Amino acid sequence: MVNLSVNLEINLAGIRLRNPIVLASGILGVSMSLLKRVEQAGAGAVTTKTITLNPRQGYANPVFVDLEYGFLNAMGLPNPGVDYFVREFFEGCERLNIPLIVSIGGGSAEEFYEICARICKCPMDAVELNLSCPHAKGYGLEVGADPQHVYDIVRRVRKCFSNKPIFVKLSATVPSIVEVAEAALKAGASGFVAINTVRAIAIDIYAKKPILSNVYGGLSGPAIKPIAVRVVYELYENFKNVPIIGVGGVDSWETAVEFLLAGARAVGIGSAVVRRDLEIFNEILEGLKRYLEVEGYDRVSDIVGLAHEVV
Amino acid sequence: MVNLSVNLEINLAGIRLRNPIVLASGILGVSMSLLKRVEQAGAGAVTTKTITLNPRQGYANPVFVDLEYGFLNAMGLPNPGVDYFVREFFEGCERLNIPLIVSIGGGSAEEFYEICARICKCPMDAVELNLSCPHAKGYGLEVGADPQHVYDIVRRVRKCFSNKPIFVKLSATVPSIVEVAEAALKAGASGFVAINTVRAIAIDIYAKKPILSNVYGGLSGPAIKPIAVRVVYELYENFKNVPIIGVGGVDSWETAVEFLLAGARAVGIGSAVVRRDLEIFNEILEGLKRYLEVEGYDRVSDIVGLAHEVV
Amino acid sequence: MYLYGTISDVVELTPSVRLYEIKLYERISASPGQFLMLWVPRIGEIPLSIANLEDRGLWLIIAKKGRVTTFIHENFDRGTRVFLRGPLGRGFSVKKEFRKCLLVAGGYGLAPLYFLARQLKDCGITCDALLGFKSVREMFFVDEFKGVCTNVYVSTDDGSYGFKGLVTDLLDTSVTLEAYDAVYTSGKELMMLEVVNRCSRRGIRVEASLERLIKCGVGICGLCSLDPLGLRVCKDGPIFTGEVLLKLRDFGRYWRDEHGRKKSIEER
Amino acid sequence: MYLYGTISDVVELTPSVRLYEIKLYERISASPGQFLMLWVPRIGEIPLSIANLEDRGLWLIIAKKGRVTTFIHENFDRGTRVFLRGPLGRGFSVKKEFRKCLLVAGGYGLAPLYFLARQLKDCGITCDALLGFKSVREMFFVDEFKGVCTNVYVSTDDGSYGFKGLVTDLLDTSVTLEAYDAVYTSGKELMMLEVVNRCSRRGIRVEASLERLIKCGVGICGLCSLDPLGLRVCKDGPIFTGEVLLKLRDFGRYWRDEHGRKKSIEER
Ligand SMILES: Cc1cc2nc3c(=O)[nH]c(=O)nc-3n(C[C@H](O)[C@H](O)[C@H](O)COP(=O)(O)OP(=O)(O)OC[C@H]3O[C@@H](n4cnc5c(N)ncnc54)[C@H](O)[C@@H]3O)c2cc1C
Ligand SMILES: Cc1cc2nc3c(=O)[nH]c(=O)nc-3n(C[C@H](O)[C@H](O)[C@H](O)COP(=O)(O)OP(=O)(O)OC[C@H]3O[C@@H](n4cnc5c(N)ncnc54)[C@H](O)[C@@H]3O)c2cc1C
Ligand SMILES: Cc1cc2nc3c(=O)[nH]c(=O)nc-3n(C[C@H](O)[C@H](O)[C@H](O)COP(=O)(O)O)c2cc1C
Ligand SMILES: Cc1cc2nc3c(=O)[nH]c(=O)nc-3n(C[C@H](O)[C@H](O)[C@H](O)COP(=O)(O)O)c2cc1C
Ligand code: FES
Ligand code: FES
Repeated sequence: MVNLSVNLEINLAGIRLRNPIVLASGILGVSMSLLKRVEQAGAGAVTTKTITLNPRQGYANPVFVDLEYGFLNAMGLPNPGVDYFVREFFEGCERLNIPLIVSIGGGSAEEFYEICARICKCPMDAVELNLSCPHAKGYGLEVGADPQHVYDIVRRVRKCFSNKPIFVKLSATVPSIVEVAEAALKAGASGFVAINTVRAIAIDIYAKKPILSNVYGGLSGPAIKPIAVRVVYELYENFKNVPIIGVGGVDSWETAVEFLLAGARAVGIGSAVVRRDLEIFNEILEGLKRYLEVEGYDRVSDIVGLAHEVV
Repeated sequence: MVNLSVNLEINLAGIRLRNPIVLASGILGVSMSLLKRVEQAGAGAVTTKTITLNPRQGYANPVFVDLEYGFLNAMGLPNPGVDYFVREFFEGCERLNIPLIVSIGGGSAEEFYEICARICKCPMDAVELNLSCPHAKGYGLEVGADPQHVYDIVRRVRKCFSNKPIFVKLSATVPSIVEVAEAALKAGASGFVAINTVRAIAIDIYAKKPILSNVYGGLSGPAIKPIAVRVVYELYENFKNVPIIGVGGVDSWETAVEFLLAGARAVGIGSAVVRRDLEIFNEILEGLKRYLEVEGYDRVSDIVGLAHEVV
Repeated sequence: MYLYGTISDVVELTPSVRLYEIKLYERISASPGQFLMLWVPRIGEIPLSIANLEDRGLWLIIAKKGRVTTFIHENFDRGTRVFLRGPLGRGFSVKKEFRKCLLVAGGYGLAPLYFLARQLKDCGITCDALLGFKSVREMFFVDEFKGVCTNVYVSTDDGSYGFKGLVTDLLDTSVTLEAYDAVYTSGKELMMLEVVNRCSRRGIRVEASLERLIKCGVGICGLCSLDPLGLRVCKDGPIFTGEVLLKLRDFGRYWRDEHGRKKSIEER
Repeated sequence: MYLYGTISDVVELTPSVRLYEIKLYERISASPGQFLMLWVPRIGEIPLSIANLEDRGLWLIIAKKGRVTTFIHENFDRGTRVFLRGPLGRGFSVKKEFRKCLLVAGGYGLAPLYFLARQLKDCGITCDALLGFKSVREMFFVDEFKGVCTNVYVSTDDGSYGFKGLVTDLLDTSVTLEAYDAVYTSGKELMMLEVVNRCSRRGIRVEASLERLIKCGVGICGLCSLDPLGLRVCKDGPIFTGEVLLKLRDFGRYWRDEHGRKKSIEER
């Protein structure tokens, strides 16, 4: 029995989401038809795979390892490049009824600007800057660990997107998340997505070799949840009013609630899809509604950041 | 049936270990009598709890959380201070028959030096510099993330320990581990211990509060294993001849082997003690011997860094 | 992390196709049509259909195609340790009430259908098989199929053995589709398209095994997906029913390359 | 992460000791002598013996001592949600062949022994209890012990009820130790030291429940350890046999404070 009066809507930097559960970048987001399926599965918003200026082939197989407590991937940001992306996503006839966040990646502020210039007219709701991929040479964390670099990129992107939200996707692998976040905000970022995968390796003891073709990959799943919750908590503690999409190891309504309490306004679903497939969206929504009801809250927004309250 | 001809001995920066399994810092290492038990359980070497110049009370309870895939702790570096430590550990009658590594922590190069000055005459085999604790204000990672700082500390310590090995304990939470490691080596470090816990938080969704009294803690256990293996691999890749003690999520002989293949010369046991207690040492040693035998190696040192071989 | 096994035998089926008999370290269960990812350390990882599974004995049929399969042909031998991930995907669906089924296969597409034929036989369902090859030199497993099927018809493109022509021509001439409760096909996609079209025109239940680039293999990266339904070969497939396939614009037409760009199936 | 429960009743046993009856959300099993860590969000976490456990019903007896226990006394009420970690440590050991046991308890040391007495009764082992309190105002649970023990003797330091004096004096005068298969004791450490000494002198099996600062509670930090054997109260204990206790230099003499410094037990 679901209490219809529980309100799951959330306002994310001005975008209205029917619920706070968002598809994370790189998960299924390579085609409109997959995003449609995710919409139908119940998501509040979806994020595309990270798009770069030029096509990228990604790394050779293996690109994915199923560990016991998480997953390792080094896809290598495969994508057809921004021009192809715009054609496929926005010139077809399918349209989403939920907000679409476009994730973009580049090696320099200039590259980010170039991409933005080509997508800013498209029917999209927000842009997400991947400044945190831990394994793509010259991209992601390699540009996102330096606050000055982050500042420059966000500023350039802001030039293009004068009135659309810009989310910066952060890595946990920096000594001070606050410094990087501050730089992004100063340059005009609207919010954060935290966190990306954590640089990691898996070696098979019988093969005696690293498994991923790229050797290095990104750890996701339950293993990184406490790290992700920490980053979200730390961001909220320092920038109370800045919206955060919490990502990392969300695989149940309980973990989703933990992120909301830590200060996330929305919660991203990534590798949980491996075990639960698209059912995960509905499972979380049902659990979340029940939790809010039992604990006596009318709106999901009421619990955002609650863990910071002193009493 | 254990093949007696399999040789588990390892040379760690000049120290001879009967086997490569080492007790990690902060685990049981608060008294000689506990270290004796660990020696009897089979360890190749032991590390003390991190000792600071002045006594530290540590944080109030809760200081420990058992997560499904790992553990969170924020003990707060409780310790009686270096003077008391020296009295208790070295002026009693008990002596270890295996190498003793003393872990020390401080907020400045001066403080590290002060501690060293008071322990350098003690019957110990190596010193470990905790430059990586993720939750003690003014200590650990707060000094260990900056290569210059690391350089200064190691240099100061080297002044005291002219001929004993100095291990630097690293954190995974820096964008470039290689930079920090390079600084340490330039200043005279003999080897690395990688990794310390990873800054994290756990929130209980019914209490709606962070669990640890310090809010922030360090994640250990299986969750961080792929991250730790990555750091070890990265260090070995860059500094092939520098000995590394691999630590993080070792809870079986298989994970111990993974660390050795990645390039660790020794492997530290931390929170695995929670589930396996002191039996873990023997379990790992037996498994390791069997593995070496089955895979056809005579010496454990033969498999150190094997995962880096091209063919 | 991996499912381990050791190669117990290698059989050269044709100059470019080999059968690898593997002894797994542990028992697993799988249904026909499911696949495994075979990891060749530092060389690559490729999807392969399960050609048979009995207790801890696994059969993989591997055609030499490019980098990884060539490496395998040149280096894998009795005693080689193999690393597998899976079983992955969904297999063929078989209903209890089926009495007679038809298998239509070409090339290494024989692999999943052989496993299926064995299972059908175990369930007391009889089946016929249509096997197509380029030439008699490329032909293999005909005797194996004869061991588990009632009638086995063979075609070769050049007529060097059996019926001369495509397996779809063989289908038109040798069997009456209406005689079967279900048709299962695996092989070149354009061949399967033909089979599916023929069956659906006559209202015969049909299932086909699709191939796309498999990267993650677990339904998360989306690269193997088919428009416009967004179905993933690795998770929702690789087996799809004719009904679904006919709704897929991509079937018989497009696949995605490593970049995620749509390419004509003929460019593959 | 936590074991949850809701307080179903609070009973004021004395002005400074309360019984908290808790309904757990799930069933757990524990043996007498084991303890739980009770987490009071943002206030603290403290070790408490299990005073009884039946199905999902848990009893905790809490003496007001310092910061956390005072908070509990002042704020916990029927309906309060509680957060628990455990059961932790090793409980008392009871042998099947035991026929008659003696319990010697003081103050909130009654808690684990009450749980034990109930279990002994269920096993058909009879037992007597010696309960010591400061005064009649501090006395509690005497009737509960009477419900499960054959003879219950009470002492008060000031003689306001029962025997006047220490519970060890009561022991010397009221019972013959040789009559018991085992003696179990819980309370002030110096009292337990006396009990252990008396038993070991006469070769009577004895076990005592120790207290030290508990931080991690799972045997990893080492803070609760006892020299020279390096035994940990939270993991190797809190119950130790007399044999082991007499080998421990620290028993009755030293504990470690938050810094890990040894302090005289009297400074506690
Ligand atoms: C579900 C499924 C089951 C399969 N079963 C079998 C089988 O039983 N026996 C068999 O011989 N082959 C099978 N294949 C095809 C086999 O995976 C490819 O032949 C193999 O991956 C080629 O690898 P390569 O490195 O030798 O070729 P490459 O040089 O890398 O590429 C040659 C061509 O092989 C195909 N290919 C390459 N990588 C992949 C990939 N990751 N996923 C899918 N196709 C790829 C592409 O068409 C590519 O153009 C199956 C494929 C799929 C998707
Ligand atoms: C195994 C075990 C079982 C116990 N069972 C019970 C019980 O059933 N009922 C009961 O009332 N009390 C029990 N205690 C004692 C109880 O844990 C302490 O009274 C309580 O922790 C005091 O907390 P506080 O914050 O009120 O006191 P504080 O103001 O923090 O300290 C007062 C004193 O309490 C003790 N104490 C404080 N923290 C701890 C700690 N983490 N571990 C151990 N002692 C501590 C110390 O002696 C300290 O000096 C038990 C202790 C142990 C070790
Ligand atoms: C297969 C895979 C591909 C990913 N690709 C991207 C990507 O292209 N861009 C990006 O910003 N994050 C990418 N991520 C990271 C996820 O968006 C997410 O931040 C991370 O997986 C942690 O969430 P999870 O634990 O829920 O998976 C990818 C993750 C996975 C598992
Ligand atoms: C309870 C606890 C206390 C610790 N205390 C210290 C410490 O004092 N100094 C230190 O360098 N590391 C300390 N660590 C970190 C461990 O030495 C180790 O690096 C980390 O736990 C990862 O290893 P594991 O996954 O095997 O536990 C502590 C870890 C735990 C769990
Ligand atoms: S290969 Fe990744 S979804 Fe199928
Ligand atoms: S409290 Fe940590 S070992 Fe006992």
